[in-house]
Amino acid sequence: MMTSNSLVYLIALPLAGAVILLLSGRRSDKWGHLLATALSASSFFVGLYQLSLMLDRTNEERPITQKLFEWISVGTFKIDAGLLLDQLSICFVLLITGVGTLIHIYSISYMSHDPDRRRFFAFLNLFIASMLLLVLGDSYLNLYVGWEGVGLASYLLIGFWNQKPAYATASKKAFVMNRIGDMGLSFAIMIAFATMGTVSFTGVKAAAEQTSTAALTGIGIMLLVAATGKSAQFPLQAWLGDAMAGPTPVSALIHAATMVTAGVYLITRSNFIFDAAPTAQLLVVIVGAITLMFGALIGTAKDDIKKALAASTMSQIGYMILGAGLGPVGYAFAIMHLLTHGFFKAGMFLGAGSVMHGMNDEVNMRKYGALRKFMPITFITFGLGYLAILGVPPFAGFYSKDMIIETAFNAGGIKGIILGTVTLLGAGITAFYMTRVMILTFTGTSRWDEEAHPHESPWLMWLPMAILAVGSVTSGYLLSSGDALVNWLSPLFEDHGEHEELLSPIIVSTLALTMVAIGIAFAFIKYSLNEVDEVAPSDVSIFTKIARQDLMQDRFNEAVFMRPGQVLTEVLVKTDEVVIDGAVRGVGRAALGSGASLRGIQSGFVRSYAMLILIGAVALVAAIWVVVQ
Amino acid sequence: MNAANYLYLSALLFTIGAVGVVVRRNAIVVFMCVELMLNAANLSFVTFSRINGDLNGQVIAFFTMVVAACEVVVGLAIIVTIYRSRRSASVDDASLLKR
Amino acid sequence: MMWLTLLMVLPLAGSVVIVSLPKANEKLTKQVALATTLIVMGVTIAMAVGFERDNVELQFVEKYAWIPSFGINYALGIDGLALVLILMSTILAPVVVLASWNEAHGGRWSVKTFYILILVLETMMIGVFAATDLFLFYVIFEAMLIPVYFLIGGYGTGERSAAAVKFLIYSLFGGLLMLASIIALYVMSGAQGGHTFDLAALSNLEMSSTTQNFLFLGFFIAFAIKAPLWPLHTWLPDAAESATPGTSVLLLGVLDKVGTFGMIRYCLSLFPEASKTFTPAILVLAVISIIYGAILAIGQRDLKRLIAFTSISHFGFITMGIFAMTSQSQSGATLYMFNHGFSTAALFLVGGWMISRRGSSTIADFGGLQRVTPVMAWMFFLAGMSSLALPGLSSFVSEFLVLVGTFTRYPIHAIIATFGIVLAALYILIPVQKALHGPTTPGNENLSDLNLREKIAIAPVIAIIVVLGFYPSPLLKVINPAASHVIAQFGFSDPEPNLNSGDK
Amino acid sequence: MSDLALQVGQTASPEATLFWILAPLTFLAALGMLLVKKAVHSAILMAFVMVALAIFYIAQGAPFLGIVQIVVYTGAVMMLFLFILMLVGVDSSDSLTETIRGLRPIAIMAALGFGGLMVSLLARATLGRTAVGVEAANADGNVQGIAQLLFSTFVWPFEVVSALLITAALGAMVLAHHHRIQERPTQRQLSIERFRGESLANAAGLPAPGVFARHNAVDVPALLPDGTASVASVNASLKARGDVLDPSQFELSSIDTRVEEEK
Repeated sequence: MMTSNSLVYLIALPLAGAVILLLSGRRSDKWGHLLATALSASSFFVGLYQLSLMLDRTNEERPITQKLFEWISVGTFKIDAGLLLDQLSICFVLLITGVGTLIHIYSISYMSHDPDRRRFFAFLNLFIASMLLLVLGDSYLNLYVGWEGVGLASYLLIGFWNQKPAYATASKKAFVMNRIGDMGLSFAIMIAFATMGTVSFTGVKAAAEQTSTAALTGIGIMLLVAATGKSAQFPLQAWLGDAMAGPTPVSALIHAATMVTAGVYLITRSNFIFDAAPTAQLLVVIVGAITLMFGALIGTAKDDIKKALAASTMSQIGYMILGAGLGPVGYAFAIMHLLTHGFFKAGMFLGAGSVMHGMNDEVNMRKYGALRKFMPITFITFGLGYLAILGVPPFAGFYSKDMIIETAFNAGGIKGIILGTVTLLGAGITAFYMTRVMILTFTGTSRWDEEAHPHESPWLMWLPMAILAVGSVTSGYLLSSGDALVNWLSPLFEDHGEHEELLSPIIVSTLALTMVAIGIAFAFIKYSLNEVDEVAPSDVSIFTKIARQDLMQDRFNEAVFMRPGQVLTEVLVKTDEVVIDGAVRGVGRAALGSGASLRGIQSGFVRSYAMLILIGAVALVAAIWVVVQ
Repeated sequence: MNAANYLYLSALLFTIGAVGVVVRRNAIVVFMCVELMLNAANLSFVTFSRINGDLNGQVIAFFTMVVAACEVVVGLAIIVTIYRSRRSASVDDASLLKR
Repeated sequence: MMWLTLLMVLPLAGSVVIVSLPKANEKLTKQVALATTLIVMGVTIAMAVGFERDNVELQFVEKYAWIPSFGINYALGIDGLALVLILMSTILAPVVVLASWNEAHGGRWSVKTFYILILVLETMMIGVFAATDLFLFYVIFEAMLIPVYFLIGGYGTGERSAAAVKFLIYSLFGGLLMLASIIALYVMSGAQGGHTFDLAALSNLEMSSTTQNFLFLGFFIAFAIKAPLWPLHTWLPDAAESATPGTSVLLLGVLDKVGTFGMIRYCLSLFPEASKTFTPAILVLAVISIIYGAILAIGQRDLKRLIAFTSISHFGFITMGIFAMTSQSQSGATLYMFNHGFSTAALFLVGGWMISRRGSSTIADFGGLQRVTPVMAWMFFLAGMSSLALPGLSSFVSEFLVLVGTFTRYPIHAIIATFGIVLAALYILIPVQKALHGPTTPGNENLSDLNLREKIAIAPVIAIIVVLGFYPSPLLKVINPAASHVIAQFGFSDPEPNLNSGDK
Repeated sequence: MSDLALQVGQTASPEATLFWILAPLTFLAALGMLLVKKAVHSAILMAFVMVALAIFYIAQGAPFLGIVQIVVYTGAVMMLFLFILMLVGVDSSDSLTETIRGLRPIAIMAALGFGGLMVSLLARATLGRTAVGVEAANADGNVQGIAQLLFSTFVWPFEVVSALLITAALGAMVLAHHHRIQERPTQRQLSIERFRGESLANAAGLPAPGVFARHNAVDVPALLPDGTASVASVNASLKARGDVLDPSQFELSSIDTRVEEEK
């Protein structure tokens, strides 16, 4: 494999930005955001440069590595701080730095009134650096550093306005649930080291063939746990909705386009493990299928525009995970959907941010309406993203999502039929809730608060939205024309030959579009033809109520983990005080007590002392009496 | 005449002396009881001297008497001193060891 | 050159200078103390430069007859393990002196006394890690209690006397058990070629397994009390709650390390067979400590107690690493000792500043500090991140090494212990949220941010935490030979990777 | 029991007669010491026990000890006791009510146990032993025999004991010596105290004890002109001892106070 010494700049540039901005304090308030944006952009250009170099090389020579220094070396546990840039990671590098830079630009204006804007940019840079480390690390442990680094950045950014207790709680929740996932990653690394003696990607890949299926299944399941944490998949999905507490650019970058897709990256990167562990792979598919329905159902009931989009993100990542779980045929499509989703979902989030910007930070869609006329650019960019997510040809989602649906149907047997049906249903529901968002926000009559004066956002904000919209329109075609992405990535994945086709692409597309049309029709009937209440109606079906509460996920977590955990904690605290420390203090008290009671003998009266002597003498004589026979 | 009879008497006198030390409160009486115990011991020594047929026991008894005399002298001096400061010859009143 | 003796004499000399200073001139006293500790740190670093990393034998050896009639020597010598711990102690000492500049004023005795105690303690801290004569070790081990007792009882807060007495009696109890074992070893050495207290000679003693088990327990209980292992931990929260932050740093950061250090240096090398016998039980205790300490930390309302319980959890990791007996876990445990010293120091010092500013150590009394005192809040956050072993900070390297090393031999233990990292997130983030986030609550509006002295004090600690997170190699290169030497002595080797293991 | 009766019958020698008469008396006297209230009575009974013991010594061939017993104990020691008794109040009687709860029953139990055990031990130990007798040892005379031992075998203890005796004598002197805490007030100081003190009430001296013409003992307080008793008139140590009599019985009001005129 070729080595390079310029990979480190990808990470070092944004990391330097974070460090400079955090250490310089208020001195850099004036220019900090510009520096951060410039560094993020330069990292993007380094990525483009690397891509151009990579395109010049043959398939086999494309991956390049860089060893920075020896990080940990104990016995056989040798981890270098090493970077690996291959066909897979370059996709992510460009997505992260590209979308990241756009969001930096957007934030300059979006955050211009916030006194802590410098800190915000520092965190954004920290996030970019961590995310790049995540995708560039050449071993699972290096990935782990980035993995937790993005968790930290996400925590800091969700809690950016942590003076509000609810936001602070949301950030804590995100971090803790992520940590549960991280624990899975730790387990995976431990099992890998114990069974294969290495944790580098190349090493594990080489050893995977000789490793027992049981161990690989263990690693696979643990990697899946890690992925569910970071990517907000079932059953660790509950944090994503609350994560919307962060500023909207954060939701766009971290909780839509990049960080939450890290799970997909992890599974795709570990393809050699999942390919050899069918059970783990099946679990991946199941998790993806459950989550895509889960997210979609939540999305139908949310009135908060950001939470609706968050539910949609969860659902779309479910698609990706499902795709990645389908094996070699699915990896490329999962990545493709990841990239197109990066564009359209980021664009839509930025649009949502733009709407909020114009509506005094109102997030309730029931208080929107008829914004089309006041925010034409936002409407158009958001609309393009909408068409993309629905999968309307020729927009981006059409290429990526339909491929996943098709692959799902072709997975074979009853599994294929179930998965295909689920993905199709998901597409229909997606169409329903996204149309609902569109109608409630941009059409119909205005239901604004009195103070609201909707207006279009400044160019610094709409420019990134426009660029992303272009991406939403074209990326699908570009990536799939001539199977560009599939071929690009194919050296990384083992090809197991073509599956038999259950349904032809045409039929799948037709079915999908039909479902989408039905979804749109439902939404149109319900929200466009009928009046929309300004306050969410309470006389709704039990299903709507459950969906509004995120399908009871928080209630479940509280009832099953949090409350018993709190009770356990309190019981243990009491136990420690009463039983363990009680025993310690009991020893002390026993000593004191026996002293106090024996002190009674020391009455101070000479005669009682004499009495004791007499008793002693009696005892002595008695002893003689017994002993001397 | 069985010499052991003296030993029985000695044991009884000693016991009475011991009880006296414990139950009487007047320091002088307590002292007399101590003397009684010493004398009881002396009686035993003398008896053993007779039983064993040598004079060692008598010599020991003689020493005991000397020591007892010393003890009485010092003890009574102490009683006088205590009496002078506390106006009481009751051993119960000298209970400062308690605190 | 007598490096180690020099190291031990320097703080004593400093304390003698302080004794001769006028009582009224407190500033001069502090300056002399700071200068002394800085000189000691410098000398230690100079010594460390001359340390031969790959030499597993003891280095800088000194040996003089002390009480020849009993075969007692003044014998010093260090390996990589001891060097790392001495380095940690001597780096922490100036930090503590500088950070606790005003701590001594609320004390029962003078400021002078406070610094004399600290300097005397520093001498003991160096001596306890350097001693290679069992008797010398025991003497210093027990003598260390004296300055700490007075530091807690004389300069602490709250129920300081009770906490100091509890600490003292608890430690003395363990010390006495150890003394009994030491005497037994001494007596047995007499029957096998001459009375001696020399560690190397004693490790070759032959004894029956029953004897070995009992003697091992004598040592181990003493060390398990020092490095509080569940269920012998209850003195620590009380002591930490009452002690001044500076004292707590030395107590948890350095003194408690004597426990884990002793497990490696004495329990393993003197009683290899008994160590093997008790390993399963000790590992269970260690795992309980990890989880129990973490859960109790979550349930604490007092900041200092919370930090104390996090340390109990961390000591669980260290103990687990020591007894898992793989090179990763052993090196990780040693590195953990070093890192824990600094991350706990950071937590206690920043926590202490927060507490002294607010006048309360109840977490609920704080709120929204991030807006009022950003630098202090960030320092606390960083220290917390180090405590929860965030990758990129030093604790991660050691914690992960311990877990990975343990997993290769005892997967179940490692798996349960790993749950500790989720609990760690909770016990750090809950106080962070309550104290730093949220709206600024009444009573916190006018707190002042860190001043220059405090920033200078905390900066090296944070720097070490961050730098060692990314580049632990220099330390690992010192630790690795010593750690693998211990394992080799013990007759263990790392488990080979088993491709066919069906373990999940 | 039958053994005892047999022994009694067999030891009907003069010594036995002496023993069986004197021993019960001695025992009763010792018991009496415990039971009588007044210390002086105890002392008398003690003296009796000692004399009886002296007789036993002589009867057992220890005439020297017997004489010493009478001279030293009954003569010197007991006199010392009585002396001290005089000092602290010869009349003062002990209350025999026990103040330390539970002491007396325990003491009696312990005493019974001790006595019983000793007696039964003796009964077991002396079975089958006959006394050798000191006639042979006393061949050159008892005093000479003891002197022989005392100045040969026991010369070192003898010297030590003599040192002890001297030390004790010195100790007694030191203890009994009244150590003044303050300087003894001079006549002049007392005078100044009396006339320049807070009141002049006692300027003319304290009232003398005794009720005029009725009782003049030192333990009866004087009556003041208004008929009340003057506490100041009785010696302080008598008051501390509780030996102050009630003066009311000697008041004139209780007797015929009519003045009969005589021609």
